[in-house]
Amino acid sequence: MTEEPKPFEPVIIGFTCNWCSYRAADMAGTARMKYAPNIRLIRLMCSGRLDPTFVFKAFAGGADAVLISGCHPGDCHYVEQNYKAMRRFHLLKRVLVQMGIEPGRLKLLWASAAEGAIFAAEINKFTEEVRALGPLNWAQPGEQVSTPIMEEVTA
Amino acid sequence: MSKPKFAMYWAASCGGCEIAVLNIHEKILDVDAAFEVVFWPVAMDAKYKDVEAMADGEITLCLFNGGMRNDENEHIAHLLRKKSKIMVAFGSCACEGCIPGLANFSSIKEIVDTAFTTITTDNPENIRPQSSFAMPEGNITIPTLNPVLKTLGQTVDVDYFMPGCPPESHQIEAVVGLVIEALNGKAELPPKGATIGAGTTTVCDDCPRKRNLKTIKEFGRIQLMKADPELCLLEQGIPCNGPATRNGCNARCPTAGAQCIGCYGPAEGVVDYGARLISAFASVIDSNKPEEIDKILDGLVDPAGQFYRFNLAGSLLRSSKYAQKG
Amino acid sequence: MQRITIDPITRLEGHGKIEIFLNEQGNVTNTYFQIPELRGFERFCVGRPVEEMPLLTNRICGVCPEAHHMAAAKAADAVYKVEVPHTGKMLRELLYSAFYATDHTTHFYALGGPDFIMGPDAPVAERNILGVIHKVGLEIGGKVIQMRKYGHTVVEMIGGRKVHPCTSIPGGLTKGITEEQRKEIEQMGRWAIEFAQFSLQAFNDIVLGNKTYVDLILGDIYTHKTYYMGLVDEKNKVNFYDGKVRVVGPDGKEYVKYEPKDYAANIAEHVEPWTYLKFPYLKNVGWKGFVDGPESGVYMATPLSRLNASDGMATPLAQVEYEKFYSTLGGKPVHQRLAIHWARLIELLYAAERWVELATDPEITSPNFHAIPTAVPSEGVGIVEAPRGTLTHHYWTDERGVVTKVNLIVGTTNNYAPITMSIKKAAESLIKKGNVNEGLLNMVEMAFRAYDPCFGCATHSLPGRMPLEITIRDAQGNPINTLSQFCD
Amino acid sequence: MSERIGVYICHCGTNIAGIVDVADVSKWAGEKLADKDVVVARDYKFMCSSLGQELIQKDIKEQKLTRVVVAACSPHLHEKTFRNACKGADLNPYLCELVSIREQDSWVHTDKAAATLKAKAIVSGGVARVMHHEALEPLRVPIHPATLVVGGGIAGIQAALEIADAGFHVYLVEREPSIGGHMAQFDKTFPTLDCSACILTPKMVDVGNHPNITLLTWSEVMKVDGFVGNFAVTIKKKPRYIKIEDCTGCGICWEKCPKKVVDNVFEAGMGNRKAVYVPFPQAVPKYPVIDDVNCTYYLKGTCKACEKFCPTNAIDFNQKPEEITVEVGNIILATGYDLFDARRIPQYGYGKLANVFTSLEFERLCNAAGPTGGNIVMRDGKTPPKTVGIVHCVGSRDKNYNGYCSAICCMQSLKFAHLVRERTGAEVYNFYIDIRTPSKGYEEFYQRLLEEGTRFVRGKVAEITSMARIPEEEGKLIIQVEDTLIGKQRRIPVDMVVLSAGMQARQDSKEVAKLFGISCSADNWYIERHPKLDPVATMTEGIYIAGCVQGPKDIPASVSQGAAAAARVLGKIQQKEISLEPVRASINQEQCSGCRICNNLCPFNAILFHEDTMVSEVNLALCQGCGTCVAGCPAGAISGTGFSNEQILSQIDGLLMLNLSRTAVPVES
Repeated sequence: MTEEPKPFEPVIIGFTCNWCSYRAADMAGTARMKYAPNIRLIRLMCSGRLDPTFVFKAFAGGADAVLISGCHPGDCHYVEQNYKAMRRFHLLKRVLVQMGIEPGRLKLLWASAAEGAIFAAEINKFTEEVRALGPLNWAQPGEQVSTPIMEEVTA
Repeated sequence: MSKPKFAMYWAASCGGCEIAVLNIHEKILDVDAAFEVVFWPVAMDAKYKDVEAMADGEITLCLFNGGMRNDENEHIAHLLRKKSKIMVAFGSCACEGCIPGLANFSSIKEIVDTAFTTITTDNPENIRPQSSFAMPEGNITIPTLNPVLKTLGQTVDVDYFMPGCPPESHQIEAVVGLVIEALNGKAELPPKGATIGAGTTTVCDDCPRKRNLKTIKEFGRIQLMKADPELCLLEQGIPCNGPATRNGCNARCPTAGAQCIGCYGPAEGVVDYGARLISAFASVIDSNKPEEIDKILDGLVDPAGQFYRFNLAGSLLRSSKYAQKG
Repeated sequence: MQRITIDPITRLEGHGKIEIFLNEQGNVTNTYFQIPELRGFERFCVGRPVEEMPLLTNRICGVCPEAHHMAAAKAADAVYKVEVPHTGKMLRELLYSAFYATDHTTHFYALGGPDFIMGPDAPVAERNILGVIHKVGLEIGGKVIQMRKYGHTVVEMIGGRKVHPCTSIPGGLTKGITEEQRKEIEQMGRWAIEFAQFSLQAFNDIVLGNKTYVDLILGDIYTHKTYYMGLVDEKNKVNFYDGKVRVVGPDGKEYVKYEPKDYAANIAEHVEPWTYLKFPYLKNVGWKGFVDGPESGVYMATPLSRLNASDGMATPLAQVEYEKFYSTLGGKPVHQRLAIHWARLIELLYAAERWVELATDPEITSPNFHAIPTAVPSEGVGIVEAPRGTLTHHYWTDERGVVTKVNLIVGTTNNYAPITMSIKKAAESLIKKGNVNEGLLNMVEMAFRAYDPCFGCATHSLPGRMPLEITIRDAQGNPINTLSQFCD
Repeated sequence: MSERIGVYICHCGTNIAGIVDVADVSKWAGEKLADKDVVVARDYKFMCSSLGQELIQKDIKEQKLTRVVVAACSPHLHEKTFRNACKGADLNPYLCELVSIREQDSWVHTDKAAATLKAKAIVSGGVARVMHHEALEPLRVPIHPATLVVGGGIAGIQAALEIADAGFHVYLVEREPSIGGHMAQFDKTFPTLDCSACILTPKMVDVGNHPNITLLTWSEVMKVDGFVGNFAVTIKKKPRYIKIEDCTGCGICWEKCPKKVVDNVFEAGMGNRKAVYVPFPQAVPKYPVIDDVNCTYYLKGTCKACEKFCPTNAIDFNQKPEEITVEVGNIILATGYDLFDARRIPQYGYGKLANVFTSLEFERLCNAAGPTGGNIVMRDGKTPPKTVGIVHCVGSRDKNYNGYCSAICCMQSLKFAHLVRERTGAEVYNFYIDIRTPSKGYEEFYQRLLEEGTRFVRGKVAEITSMARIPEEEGKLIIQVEDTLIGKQRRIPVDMVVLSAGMQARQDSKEVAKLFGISCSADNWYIERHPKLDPVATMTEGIYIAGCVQGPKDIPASVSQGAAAAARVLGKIQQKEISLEPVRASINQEQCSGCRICNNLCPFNAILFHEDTMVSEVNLALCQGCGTCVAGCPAGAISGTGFSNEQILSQIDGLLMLNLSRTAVPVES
């Protein structure tokens, strides 16, 4: 299949937990809310399952950004595993920055099963942010050890 | 029939691997007995063109150490691959890039610029070395540096990986012994692509230190504390890479009171070494408050450098087809 | 115009390459010795915690990682302005002395020695360790292996590993040694002294006893009247681990003596576009090109330089040999490069003596081997004498002790200019009217091995291993003649 | 070995086909994914229809499919459907993957080309993933027939009785001296106004006498080990200082006891009890408790009046706490709620203004067995109020306190209003935000109140003060409120104010949740497995919730949940053994280095460390399959079925196979 060259369309891989954020996505669907088609979701049982390897794999495979989403803090269906996901996210983000990947390409989103609207809105926002960043730049690995600003969105 | 042929070569490496091989001391004679050493710059005389003259696959065993820093490294890697039956990525540099792989944090321009603008460098015309330079007498050339340092596996097809910086002498003895046995039909060679001369789990398995549940409120620096010589270093907040690093060294560094720096690379089947450490270190953090988590993480002053100290060139991210273009 | 290319055995292996250009008359107009490798430690050490520098810079060279480990540790101490406790200092120096003994042994017997023991004109096949064993007697082979084993054992006991030690940290070490270990170390040290004496005796009998060798040493081809650099203690005695840097002029008089922290006021590095390696020189004398004499900032840093730059050795037996050395070679300074081999053996003896001195110090087993730094880290310089020259590490860090800038002047680099000069001199004296003397390779090769250049630090070939091949091409660049010869 | 994969694209009528070019997707999958072992790709109007399922089953048989990918709606709808379809064709159900191109694609996108491209990506992700699926069998564990019910309120009582009546043993644990809970404190129950005690007491007595119920009052759960079907629960029995085997509950001891204590629990501080006491006359069990904090003997070392007078020598001052362990297969948590503390809203004056009462205090005031014998009087204990203000939503529907609606306050307030008018004829003002009467008979009750002439003021009360501005306000409580119906600020003087305080989770609910390994919402209510479809189960197998512990609710709802939980438990017990989802973590003992990093990752204590062999191990039955330890293991020694690294990593590859961003012509990875 061949297509005409077109402007940069980011590809975003999104990880959701089975109980909150995936259901939020389901809800967005059931309510026919519209959002950018750039995101492709992967369902995990819990955001605690999010292995940083998955994020590296997504970037290495050509994703321009990665979304990690789970239940709200204190709302985890596995008691407190989303806190563990949050800890990983904070450390992972620092590593990515040193690896030359802008902090804006990794986003953590808390979304409850009832928050389809917010889920959709956040995806649109994120897609635009990544579009603005442009394609992942492999040529210029970064070396700044500065602490990245945490971009934790609570939906 | 003639003896099987042996070759050992260094690309961008420090020579420590050669020393490690020499350090098997009298056992080196076994190698000499079992093999005809046809190419080994450190130990004997042989010409590059002799290798070129060989038939493909004529060399039975080639231990290749060093990473791919310049075009010459790559050229000879391809040559030796062609000429060798068993190509072993020998040592951390060949397996995963090792310390020189940290260069992949920077662009090659940044690297050269830094080297030629140090405080003692007297460089008024701001000269940079040229791969080909016209002197009054004529052109003289030097190799071109690669945009990124690559591992051997990213450059040619590798049969076995032997990790370590350098590989421990007792492991080298064992591997050489195994190959000799295999050649005499007394033993089976491991499946292609296997990691040899090392364990399958991690350094903690061999570490003598006591360990309990790990909950860290603060990461420490080894020089800034009196570490308990009996207790797991990570539990004391010292950033030890042992939990994620393949065993095979008998936990040398932790045994000597120093944190494991990860020279044996990832454990069996692990896709990305650094990712394992990110998970592990995040897992021991004892807090659910974002601000506090960040405060604790500030104690790890160089996470990427620590988690990918030996593995940056071989990391999942840097192995990406996009990253390889540099 | 003719051009001669001298490459290492594997043309495509970037381990040093020599270009010799001849004029129409076929006489040498110029030579270029190129180092085609750069790994970028100055860059990628930035951002790393300073306590890792002894572990990272180890990997500059697997042949002398101990030297980088020590220089880095001392620089890191300085960054934290921390005074290493007496026991800590001694442990480091003990490790370092054992390493020195091993390294010098390897070089003399496996690399440099054969030239003399077998004679420079002996067939290549015999000019190697096996030949030495054959000539000196079987037990020597065993002794050399024994010496290396002992050295590595001590390095491992104190440094945690045989190659790339890991125990030195800012303020001292991560561990001490037990009384049992101390005993073992002392015994090995005593054996090392005997071995060193044996080696000097062998050199005495075989080399000094042979006029042709002596003439060779004193010959002019390898003579450069340069400055000499070495680390000395407060009594101006040779010291490998600590002290001040002392430089003497071609006349043997002290030119300057400076604290490690002041190195940058005294040393600068000249850049050429045709090589990745820089040429250090004495800043205040200045760069005058590849020439010797008091007007040229070119200096040498080798065992010979250390002896020239000092007033003697700090241990009794070595001191005796030191005096003999200069009385035999006609007083200080000695400019003949081949004398480096002899100087190396004297250092071997000193290292072994120092080894025992430290191993018998009552404080060596004390648990007081580390002092916790309290100052805010900022900047520091660490200098040790690597076997192949004065080794300088200089780090700048932020207040967390994270490296922000690095400068390294590596042992062998010091000798880049002198080596280049030796090559040119050898070439000039041996290439006349386009006819290339077969001896050229051998002579050039011997020059190399005398310096014991560790291009594991600079490029990466092992000490002294500069196996050569010369291609002589006509003006069109077509090879007319190929001569080759290899050390082994 | 290569697989044989079938791909099925659902049109879902026009739900999917309207946006996604399903024909193109299936054609593409058939061709482009052939090298990924796809042997058949079809699209069909309704895959979930029996015809659609038969289509798959037919292919499984005829085409010898070893894997199936269905691209349709959310797995939460039809994953089971298609898994069962595969099972029906003798293909292990776990070799089927359902990917969503409806909720995740056609319903949320408008650009047909983009949606179709995304559908292809999603399908190729599913195909890549299913390659690594493995045939799984559910785990089976036996169920211990006994059940633990925690909390002796109406929900717990109901659950206990249902199970016990069905012939299975129940341990009912209550931390107070008597069961009954909040309901025992009430006077009347809305909307029927029948007496709370009259309907509750018989049930309490049943519990007390039931041969299948072991009643453990004045007791608390200390520790919970084991897992569904096989819990071992450690319970601490606090000392009553009464030998219950000898005690007849005659009551002489509390008559004789010289020490009066303010009763903050049952009487809500409105009345007193003795140092040895039963909380209320109908208490079950009937045995008293000696309150060793206030008892003179424990304070001064003398007295022992109760001991002197006890006709059966049942007093035992030396009793010590006792721990017992019981084996149960299931657990029902019915620990109820706490009343919102009205002191937290200072402008309402509770605690400062004598005649401001909380709803619970007012319940006691109305109760015939209460401190005033059911006379509604002011704090002075004699004067009946002439005007009473009842404030709704105290602490509820208020961002500053609890955002949620407490569900019962409206009806409770209406009940109060009725009782006030009935017993005192006083004038009653109800201050409300909205009147919510959603259940059977509730609206009718509201209408009745309106007819009774109760006044309703729509508005959130701003302040309750005793600061009079005009003579009429002297000595009154003035309620400052904006009447939003007439849009005016009003000051309404009254004699008595009742604050309809809302419900909130028990202050120790978090600790209790941790103890049982279940999760709390942000408001600390316990989280049900599914808000609609599974309201009494939790994420932890074998642990159920009933009553207000799950969220505010009235008595009928609590009773139904108690019964529902009981029904779920009975169902489990009848199965004798239970089959658990095989999505579990397991540790490769060879590869585990015993670093112990995973040990504190598991909130279900499913990971244990063997000191002898120095390796960690997962208890499969305890594991809930969240996968956190899988992601956490630094040695990569832990694998998780159903969501293995291979599965996820290949799915990522698959999803990125069509890569928009890199090039116009998609990169084939």
